Amino acid sequence: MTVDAQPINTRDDIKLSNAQIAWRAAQDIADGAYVNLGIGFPEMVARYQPPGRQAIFHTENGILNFGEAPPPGEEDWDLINAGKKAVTLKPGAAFFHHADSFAMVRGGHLDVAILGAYQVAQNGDLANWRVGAKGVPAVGGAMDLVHGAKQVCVITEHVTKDGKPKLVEACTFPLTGVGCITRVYTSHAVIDIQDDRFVLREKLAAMSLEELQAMTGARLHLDGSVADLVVPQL
Amino acid sequence: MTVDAQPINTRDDIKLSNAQIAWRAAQDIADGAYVNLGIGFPEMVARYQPPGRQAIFHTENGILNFGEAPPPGEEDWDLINAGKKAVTLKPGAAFFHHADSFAMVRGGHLDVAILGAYQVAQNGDLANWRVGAKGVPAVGGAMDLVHGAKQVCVITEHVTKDGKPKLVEACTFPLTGVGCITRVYTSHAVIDIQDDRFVLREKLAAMSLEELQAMTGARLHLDGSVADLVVPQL
Amino acid sequence: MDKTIGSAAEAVSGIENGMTIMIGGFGGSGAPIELIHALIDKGVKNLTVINNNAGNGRIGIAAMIDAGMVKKMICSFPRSSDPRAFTDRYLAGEIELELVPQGTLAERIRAGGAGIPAFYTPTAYGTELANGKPIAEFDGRHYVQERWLKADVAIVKAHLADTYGNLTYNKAGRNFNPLMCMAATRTIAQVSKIVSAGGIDPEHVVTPGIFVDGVVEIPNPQQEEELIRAGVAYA
Amino acid sequence: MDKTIGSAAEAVSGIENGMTIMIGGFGGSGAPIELIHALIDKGVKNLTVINNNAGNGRIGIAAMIDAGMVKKMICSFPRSSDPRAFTDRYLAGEIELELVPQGTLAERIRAGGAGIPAFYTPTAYGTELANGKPIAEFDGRHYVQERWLKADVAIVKAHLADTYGNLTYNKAGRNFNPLMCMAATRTIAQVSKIVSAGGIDPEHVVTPGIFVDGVVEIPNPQQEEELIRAGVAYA
Repeated sequence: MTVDAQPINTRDDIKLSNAQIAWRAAQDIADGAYVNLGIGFPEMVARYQPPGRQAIFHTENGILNFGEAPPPGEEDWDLINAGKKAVTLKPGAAFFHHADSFAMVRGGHLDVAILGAYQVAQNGDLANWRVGAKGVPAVGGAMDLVHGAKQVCVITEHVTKDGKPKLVEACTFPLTGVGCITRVYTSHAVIDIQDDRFVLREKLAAMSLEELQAMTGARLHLDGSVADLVVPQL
Repeated sequence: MTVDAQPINTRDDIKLSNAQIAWRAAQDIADGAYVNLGIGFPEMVARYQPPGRQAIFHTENGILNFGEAPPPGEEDWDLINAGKKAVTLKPGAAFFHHADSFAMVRGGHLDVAILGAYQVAQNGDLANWRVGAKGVPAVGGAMDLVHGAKQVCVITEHVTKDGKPKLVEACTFPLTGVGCITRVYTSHAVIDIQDDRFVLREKLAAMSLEELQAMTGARLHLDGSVADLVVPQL
Repeated sequence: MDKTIGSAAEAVSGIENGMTIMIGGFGGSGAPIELIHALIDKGVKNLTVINNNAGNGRIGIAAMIDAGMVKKMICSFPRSSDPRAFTDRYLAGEIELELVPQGTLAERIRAGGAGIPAFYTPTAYGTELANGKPIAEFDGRHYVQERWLKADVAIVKAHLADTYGNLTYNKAGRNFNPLMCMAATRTIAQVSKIVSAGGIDPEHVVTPGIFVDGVVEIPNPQQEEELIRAGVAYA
Repeated sequence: MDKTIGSAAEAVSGIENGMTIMIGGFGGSGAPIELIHALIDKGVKNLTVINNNAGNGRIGIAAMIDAGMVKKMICSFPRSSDPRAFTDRYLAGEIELELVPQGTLAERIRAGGAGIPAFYTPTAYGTELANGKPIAEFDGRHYVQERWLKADVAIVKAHLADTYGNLTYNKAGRNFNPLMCMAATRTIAQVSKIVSAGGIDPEHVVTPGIFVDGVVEIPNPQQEEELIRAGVAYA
């Protein structure tokens, strides 16, 4: 077991950057997959599609197959994504209204949704919309997106900024959805959620299972061998 | 009271033709009204729009503002009405799918729906889809059309071919809808349904109230004066 | 990614005995005759078929019924100018019928596609078609609870497709087709022409490609009405 | 029949104190800024406003809130790049908020337009946003019963209208606009151009005219995002 004065989650040599977490999540998206990426950090996943594969991105405000932001000054502010950022279209795009858009979500037509998280519980519960009762609550499409996609994944730091586990036995923050998450890509590991348990699939080679368990708020189960989490410099 | 050996309903001199019933119903359709006409006899209403008024006709298979049949040989069999007859388009037409079409119906967006009837009860119940338990049942859009239009009217002979009342205290045939009919145009009268009662508005001048009552299966109420039902030769 | 399929036979190759199949069209308008006939050639059995009607003449769905492929019809109007195929089997007790009001049929299919397991409608309240269904009162009016409809496969007819499966339709041939695309595990569209991605204006797409799994080009599709007038039988 | 209205002021003239108003748009995309500002000029109060958001900066819905016109917001996301108008009033207890998940909001509006008083959705099950709502189980999964949303008036932004009120939209400016057209007693659309009947291909109509009561031409509509970047305040 590696012992170090500095907690592992603060050591940049044993931690993926956000770009690297996004890269790892992108590797699991099949060619032709229909994908919704949550606002913010999850949007980075679109940059790292493997060569030869093309995912089709859905934004809940009514576009399929949108692309990068246009050059500054060339924005059409009717052509935005769910984060209200200007986007462009790829060939084969389509527009539709909000009810049709959420029919795609709720009806199980998306292959993958990738969201951020405050907490993920071992039974698949997700908390990602508010941390307490103060301030102005805002939910957007988060509670819809956690239902319907064939795979609903989270990308996240493994622990909070002050070192608290984000993968927990039970969420303490208000829930976004119950039993909805199937896979979590963190700064340190790739973990599936199966039968109300965290099942470890990949971890950084530089850390031990015990070190990872110590950073995790619920028991990590094994189901066969654990692969090394290997990500390029980005 | 006129007394005659021949029952009044079989006397063509004291009876409107189907075209005349359709004409009378057409007079109550306002300019710009959105109207659905049931298959068959009700379709005749479209021919008798008063000059200067233009109704917009809806067909439940997904067209607004369709027009007459095309000349034989010029049919496009993707351009049909609910009765599966070829139609044409008027300027300002629109196509839409079946769910949107019935959103128009069920959502109360039609101004008028005009349907045929086997029986209409004094509480507004309609029976117009089957007469018994035999044969192959077929309902189409009838049960939807009776809900949602601001006015749901019936055009019908006042009595059956064998002289039985079609306006009754309670329907004996299977219902299409409960409490849905607001006005009935018959071969002999115009009758509103209000507060679970038939209220006579117009009748043919050549017959007495008593004669009309004798042909009607429920009590006819008066609410002010009864106008003459005046219809041109057609 | 290219959703093009080379032939009608290949398009229906995944349809198996016992499946529930949505078939687009309203009468002959928007009816995927070539895909239906390819399915007859394949010869599957015990199908539950969802369509507004129940076939006409001796072609299309009527020919499927004649071929003994259909166990149950879910439809609103099993009548036509020549309804023998369904009528004879129905009166002989050889085919089941679930009769659904047309607007309820459309909404149940949309609900299946939209992940809505049940909804309330005023349609059929107080009639025999609401027998056995939950009733609820909202704002003083009674409504019938209806359940979603889904299918294993939908076969539909559209006008244009691009290689991503985005679809447009021809006139009132639209009808049930866009809804059925949403409600099936696998959706196959026959189209008059397949264009490249970008060949359909994104503003004019009626069915976004996410709802479509395969498209097959049938350049000059047959119209049921014309076949019936010509007395054609498919067997 | 011609649904053309001569000015934005005339278009909103029927909107009265205490009404429930649906306002189209997703953020600034598809937002009917000119109709909103005409409504501010008219100066009604105690409105319940249904929109995905709750205003941004000092224009549009934010300016309505600043002007004290809004009693309650029904929305999914009352945040923006500059959410002061709503945030200040909300934290001061001066404005009510009904927070609705975005897809549920869209479906409730569609249900209002389609005559569906209630439906079931998996969305929000097990969360505080389902508190007090009926829960039902279908096929082993839990769902929340949601009710329709309707409004007295909808004000929306579209691209083209014909004189019959048929509408097309500009790109993702479509969003909630077609749904709101369906769900209000009276629907007014501002459009970049009004064409004669027949000027829109029937295949390309997104909102059929039956859902629209009046159209007003605003040839070069303002975009919320550009106004905010320019620091514009409407008062």
